[in-house]
Amino acid sequence: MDWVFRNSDLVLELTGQHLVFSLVPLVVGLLLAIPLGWLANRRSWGRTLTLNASGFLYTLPSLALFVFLPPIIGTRILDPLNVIVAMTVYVLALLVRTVADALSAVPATVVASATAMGFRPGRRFLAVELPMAVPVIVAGVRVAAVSTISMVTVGSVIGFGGLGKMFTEGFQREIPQETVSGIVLVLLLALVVDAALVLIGRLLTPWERARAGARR
Amino acid sequence: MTWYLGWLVDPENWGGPEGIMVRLSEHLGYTTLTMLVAMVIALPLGAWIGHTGRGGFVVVALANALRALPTLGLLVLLFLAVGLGLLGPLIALVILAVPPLLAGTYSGVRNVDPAVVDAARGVGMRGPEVLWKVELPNALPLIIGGVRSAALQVISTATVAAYVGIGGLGRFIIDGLGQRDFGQMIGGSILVALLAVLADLVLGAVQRLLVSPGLRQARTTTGGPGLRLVRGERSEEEAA
Amino acid sequence: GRADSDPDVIAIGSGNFTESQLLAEIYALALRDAGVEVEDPQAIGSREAYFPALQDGSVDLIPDYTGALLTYLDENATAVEPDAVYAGLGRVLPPGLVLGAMSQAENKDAVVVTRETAERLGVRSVADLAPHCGKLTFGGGPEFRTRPDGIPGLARNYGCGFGEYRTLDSGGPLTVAALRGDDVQAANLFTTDPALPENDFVVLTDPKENFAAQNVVPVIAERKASPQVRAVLDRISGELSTEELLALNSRAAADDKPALRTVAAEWLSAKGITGENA
Amino acid sequence: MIEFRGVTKRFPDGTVAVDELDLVAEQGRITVFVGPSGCGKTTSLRMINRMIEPTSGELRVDGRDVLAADPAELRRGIGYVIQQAGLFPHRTVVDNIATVPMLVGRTKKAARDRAMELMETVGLDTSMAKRYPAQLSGGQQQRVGVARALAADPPVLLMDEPFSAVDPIVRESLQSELLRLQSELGKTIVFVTHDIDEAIKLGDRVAVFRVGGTLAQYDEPGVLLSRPVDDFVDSFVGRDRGYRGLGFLSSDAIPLGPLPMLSVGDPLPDDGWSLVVDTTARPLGWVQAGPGTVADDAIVPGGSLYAVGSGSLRGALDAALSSPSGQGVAVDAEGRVAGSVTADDVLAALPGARDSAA
Amino acid sequence: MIEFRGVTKRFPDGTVAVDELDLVAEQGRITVFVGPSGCGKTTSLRMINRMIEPTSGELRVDGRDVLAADPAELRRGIGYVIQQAGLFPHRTVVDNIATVPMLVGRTKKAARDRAMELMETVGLDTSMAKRYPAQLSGGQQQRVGVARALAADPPVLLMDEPFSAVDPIVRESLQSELLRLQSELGKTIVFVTHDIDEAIKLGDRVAVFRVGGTLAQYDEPGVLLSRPVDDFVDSFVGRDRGYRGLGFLSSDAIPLGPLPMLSVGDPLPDDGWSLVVDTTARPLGWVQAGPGTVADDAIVPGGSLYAVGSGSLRGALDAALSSPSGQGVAVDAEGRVAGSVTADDVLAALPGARDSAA
Ligand SMILES: Nc1ncnc2c1ncn2[C@@H]1O[C@H](COP(=O)(O)OP(=O)(O)OP(=O)(O)O)[C@@H](O)[C@H]1O
Ligand SMILES: Nc1ncnc2c1ncn2[C@@H]1O[C@H](COP(=O)(O)OP(=O)(O)OP(=O)(O)O)[C@@H](O)[C@H]1O
Ligand SMILES: [Mg+2]
Ligand SMILES: [Mg+2]
Repeated sequence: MDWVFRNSDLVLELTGQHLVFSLVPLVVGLLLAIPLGWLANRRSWGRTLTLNASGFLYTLPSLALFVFLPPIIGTRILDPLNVIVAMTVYVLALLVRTVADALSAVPATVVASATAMGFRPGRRFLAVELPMAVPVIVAGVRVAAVSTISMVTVGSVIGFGGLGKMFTEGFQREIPQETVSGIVLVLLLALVVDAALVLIGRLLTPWERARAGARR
Repeated sequence: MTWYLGWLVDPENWGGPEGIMVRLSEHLGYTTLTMLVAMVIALPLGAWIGHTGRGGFVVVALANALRALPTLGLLVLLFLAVGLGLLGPLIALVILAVPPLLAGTYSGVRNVDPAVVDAARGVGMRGPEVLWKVELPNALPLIIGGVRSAALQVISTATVAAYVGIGGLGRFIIDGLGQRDFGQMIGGSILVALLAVLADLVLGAVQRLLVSPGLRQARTTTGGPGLRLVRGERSEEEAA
Repeated sequence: GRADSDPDVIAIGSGNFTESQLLAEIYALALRDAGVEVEDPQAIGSREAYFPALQDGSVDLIPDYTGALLTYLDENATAVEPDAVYAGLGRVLPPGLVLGAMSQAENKDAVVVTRETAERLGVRSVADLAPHCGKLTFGGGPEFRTRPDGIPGLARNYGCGFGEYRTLDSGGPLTVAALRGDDVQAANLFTTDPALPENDFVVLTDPKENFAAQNVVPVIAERKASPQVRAVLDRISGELSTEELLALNSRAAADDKPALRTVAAEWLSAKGITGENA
Repeated sequence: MIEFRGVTKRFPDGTVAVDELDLVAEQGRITVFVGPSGCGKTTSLRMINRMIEPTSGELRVDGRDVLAADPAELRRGIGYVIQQAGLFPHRTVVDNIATVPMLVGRTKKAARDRAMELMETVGLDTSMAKRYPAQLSGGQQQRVGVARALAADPPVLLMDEPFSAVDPIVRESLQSELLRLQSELGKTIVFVTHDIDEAIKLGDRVAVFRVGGTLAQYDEPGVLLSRPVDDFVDSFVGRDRGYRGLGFLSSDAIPLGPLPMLSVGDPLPDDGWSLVVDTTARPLGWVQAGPGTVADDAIVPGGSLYAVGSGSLRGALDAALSSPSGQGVAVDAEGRVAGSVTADDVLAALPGARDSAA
Repeated sequence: MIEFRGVTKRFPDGTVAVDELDLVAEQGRITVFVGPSGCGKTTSLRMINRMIEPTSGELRVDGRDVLAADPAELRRGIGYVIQQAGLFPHRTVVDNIATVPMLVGRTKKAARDRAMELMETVGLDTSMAKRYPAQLSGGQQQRVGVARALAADPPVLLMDEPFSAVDPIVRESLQSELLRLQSELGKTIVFVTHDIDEAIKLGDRVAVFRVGGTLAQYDEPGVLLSRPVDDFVDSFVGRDRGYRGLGFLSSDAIPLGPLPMLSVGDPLPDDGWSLVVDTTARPLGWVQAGPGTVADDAIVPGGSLYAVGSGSLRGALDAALSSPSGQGVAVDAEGRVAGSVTADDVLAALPGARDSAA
């Protein structure tokens, strides 16, 4: 472990980059997934389209995506935007399905009674359907967060920063300590972000605790 | 775009010892081997934990932790530990495939309607009979969902393993990167995606073949039709 | 229209192997010491990856090797002598880029075999190896296979066509491990790689001069190449020699695996390049 | 008042759920829709607030053409209560009730104050205001559902099998509560159920639907029991309809007879049965003739009690039939013994009661 | 015969679900457990086949100590039916029914043949054999559940609210079916419900449980209605118990009166009501005195019918009360008019019927 202490500057910098590369896509991906998930849930063609498209995107090798993006979106080769866009695509591919499922799991009777009370569709979505979908969405975001944090490391193969750098460098220079430290840091990061998401989920859904209490 | 696709349609790239056919069969081979090993580990474990209800918490925690393990880091570490060859990448890919399989099997067995399990005990089935005759057949949709999800991830991630020197379709991406040959990279990626779609379709057909029509009947009332490539996440969330 | 990097800051890139990264660190520390604003160096990948990055303005300065860069830019180049190569390079360099002074330090591509293979086959040069090539598996990076002075050059100059090509990495640990484990019998490695003495590998001589001179040279975007910057880079080139490179690489590969920046800083202050302004 | 004029609903798959329905639900009354599963009750109800669009026909609520109204606007003025209340699980009780007032732009404070009032109206303790629906029993949830529907003080209330998910005892109390509320509020209520008992208990008028979405009979419950128009209604209304029909006949004409009453410690009667009462004249049970005095353990539990004034012939007859002595016990509003009633008295009062009901 | 001797169940969390239960469910009879939610009915039932282990006490089925038996073996000899049948969704109807025979080692063919027989026994068309449970209605599923429980021909059948998830009309038919089956098979059945009507309809004896897991009363249904032991049972048994109790009293002593009968086309009567019958003497409805002849559209629907022989005082009284003429129509087993019955006749027969029942 003394390798980490001797190189703490580098490790801190890489951790910071890693956070940016994974959290920004997570937030942006979620914000995009909500309207798409809504669409998927409302129209049968929307469902077919978004779910198949996101399913296909998910099968693309991440390494390839990092390299294709520059010619497609007109960025420079080493622009961090490439990683961020590529990871956003993955988060989106994961979360569209989750959001669609979460929304369709909102009990029809509750939606019907909201409609019957005079909610118009937009407001009903924001006030009733979305909040009730939160628990499932949070579960999906947790999965996406952990996968993203792990997947961002692949970017280092073509020169992007983040903790993956500790793998490529550990490989180049045959430093097992660096590789192991990198893995541990990625796990730690995933753990911390996951715990934060659980906490956010709790804060957003006080009624879930009431339900758990009532079951006892 | 024709420039990129040119590589893919050029017959010269298909034959030969490093051609597409060889790489494709290597990729398929790695995937199959990985899935077999992972299933031998995860299916019995998941079924047993789901059946007894003991250790469910551990499964969820383990599945999540394994999911966070960066495959690239594992590949490198295993290269440093066991050297060049297939063993390192195989271990890394198995570790990747186990969480969705474990979660799918566990939650599949766990989510069987308790009334049905109760009835099975009520007619006098013993523990293993309940598992074999009732819980597993009913869990099959989620189990196969886990298999589909795992296969997808393995096919897509096996590309990264080319970084530590093994074959498969990932070679085209890594080599194309080294040679700055976009046609090769895009061609390789398209092949990976096609392979994934194909594998999913085949597994979907297997699912239709194996799952009792009685379960499909019940399911159609809730789930919509259509090709779904991303499977299994749902069940894992439910397990979480 | 892509935006260029910050006009006042120099972004440094390098190949993704230790020596190149070391050189980039040396440039960065020395420039910073001279009061030039620089970004931390980025290891990008093979030349095929980092040179386009230099051209599209992602980075402004990279350390490179004269011969390899020349063949990269001009497949038909024939120069092999250091000065001829350097001159030829100056002619084909894309507009907007300039070369710094060439250093004496050279790190050539080489065809390498194990001591055991060398003795078994009785080979000392690539020419000796030629008759055996068809039975051997060769290991190297993906680009070596297609590069003019790579597999095609070996075939053209020596009539050596290897039985099989195993794609590994460019002079990295995979290639070393493969050669050591006899997964490949000959490989493309670099002359200053400390793994050569460590494993007692034999560098086959290159009588037909397939591999051109490979002197270390900085390549820089013209608009960032102020006289001050050039002076610093030229001074470094002046201090570098092949022996110095070997020493640097060995220091980096030592058991304590020091940070490359530390190795670079030690070397710079030992040479008295930094510390003058302090 | 709610008017259906030739209303038809044909679903896209071709199912005709409601077929040329003509029906008027009267102002301030409870109209009950009843019928077998799938007969179009829910569809008819949901057309009133345009949750389902009629295929053809005309539908008016208080004279206003429903099909010309803005749906969301329309719905805010119509309360809607469904099975298991359809409460918002993510909102507290008070916020559930305050939903519509907030929607129409009342301040949060005003809406909540109104919600607290309504909790009392429907018989919920206001200490439950901050709970979530999952923390309430089924019956309490149902009360919240009713309170929520009443929040905008809508003239019209639609209720779709609101009590079918709660157990029979709670259901009875919710039904009585609804009748009490209605006597105070006088809403126009349309109530869907498939339970004929609930229909005849709650309905001012009952519409019996036939599968295929047509109306089999639309009458007051008493008429439905005594004069079902055909075999379908007859079999649907079910057995015991003669006895149940007595529930709609006034018992005022029944003469109360005298009743021998004893207290604990009194000597036992010489002959037949005597009623034992406590010191406030409330019945405890019956004792039979014999030697000795009235002891606690000799008291036989009594039958059902007939409440003079509020009771019907049904209650009077059951009191008589269930009493060990054959004499039913009639009690006043305070539960004190008022006299006795026999089955023969009830039968004798029957023709007169029928005439005055017709 | 099933015997509970001082059986107690305390769950690990401390809940005492069943408290020192002593009870004998008689051989070949239907014993019904009834009581409010959470009173321990299900727990008591499930201790019989050891789905739940008693904490203390003794439990015997046909003299054999349950607690000494191998649980799986024990359960194969005890049929068990639960709400919504608990069918295996992945197996066809016939394979669901064949489960236990296969489990005990019969050949597939033998087990399936037996299953097909049983489908007919429970009134299911054998064309449904290859369907999956999800393709059946709730009532059909319930029949499959019963057939599955009968497959090993067990002497004992446990049924836990088996009919509570189906609608009231289907439920009635399932109840009748069960009574028919039982008259043929003579199993020892323990039946759990929280519906008192179901309990008194099906039970040879009814055990009323109190919350806390104790037995409040265990009696024949007629006794339960006429003599509830305390206020808890009284209030649980509910209103109308006097009337319902008539259902357990024989109507054999009621004299049948004559009934004026007409056919369509006959002249109308001079006075009062006359019954109109078809050519096979089955009742069509009533007509009132007047000029002219009996026309189809003048016929008023009749009341409920009283079946001579199989009917009770309850049926006779309701027939009288629901008839427009005040004369109930008595019919024979073929549905032909047998005579008339009046409410007064029923009341007159009551004391005698009570005596002979006691
Ligand atoms: N969206 C729909 N599409 C097609 N048919 C429908 C739809 N909704 C209802 N139906 C059909 O219309 C008929 C009437 O349905 P409705 O829900 O009004 O019945 P109901 O009387 O309320 O029955 P229940 O007592 O079961 O609630 C049924 O045959 C039903 O299957
Ligand atoms: N596994 C258990 N752990 C703790 N308490 C339990 C358990 N199972 C049942 N109970 C409790 O035991 C009591 C009796 O439960 P039981 O299921 O026998 O009631 P029931 O009479 O069948 O009620 P219902 O009519 O609601 O089905 C209840 O208070 C219940 O909460
Ligand atoms: Mg309905
Ligand atoms: Mg129960």
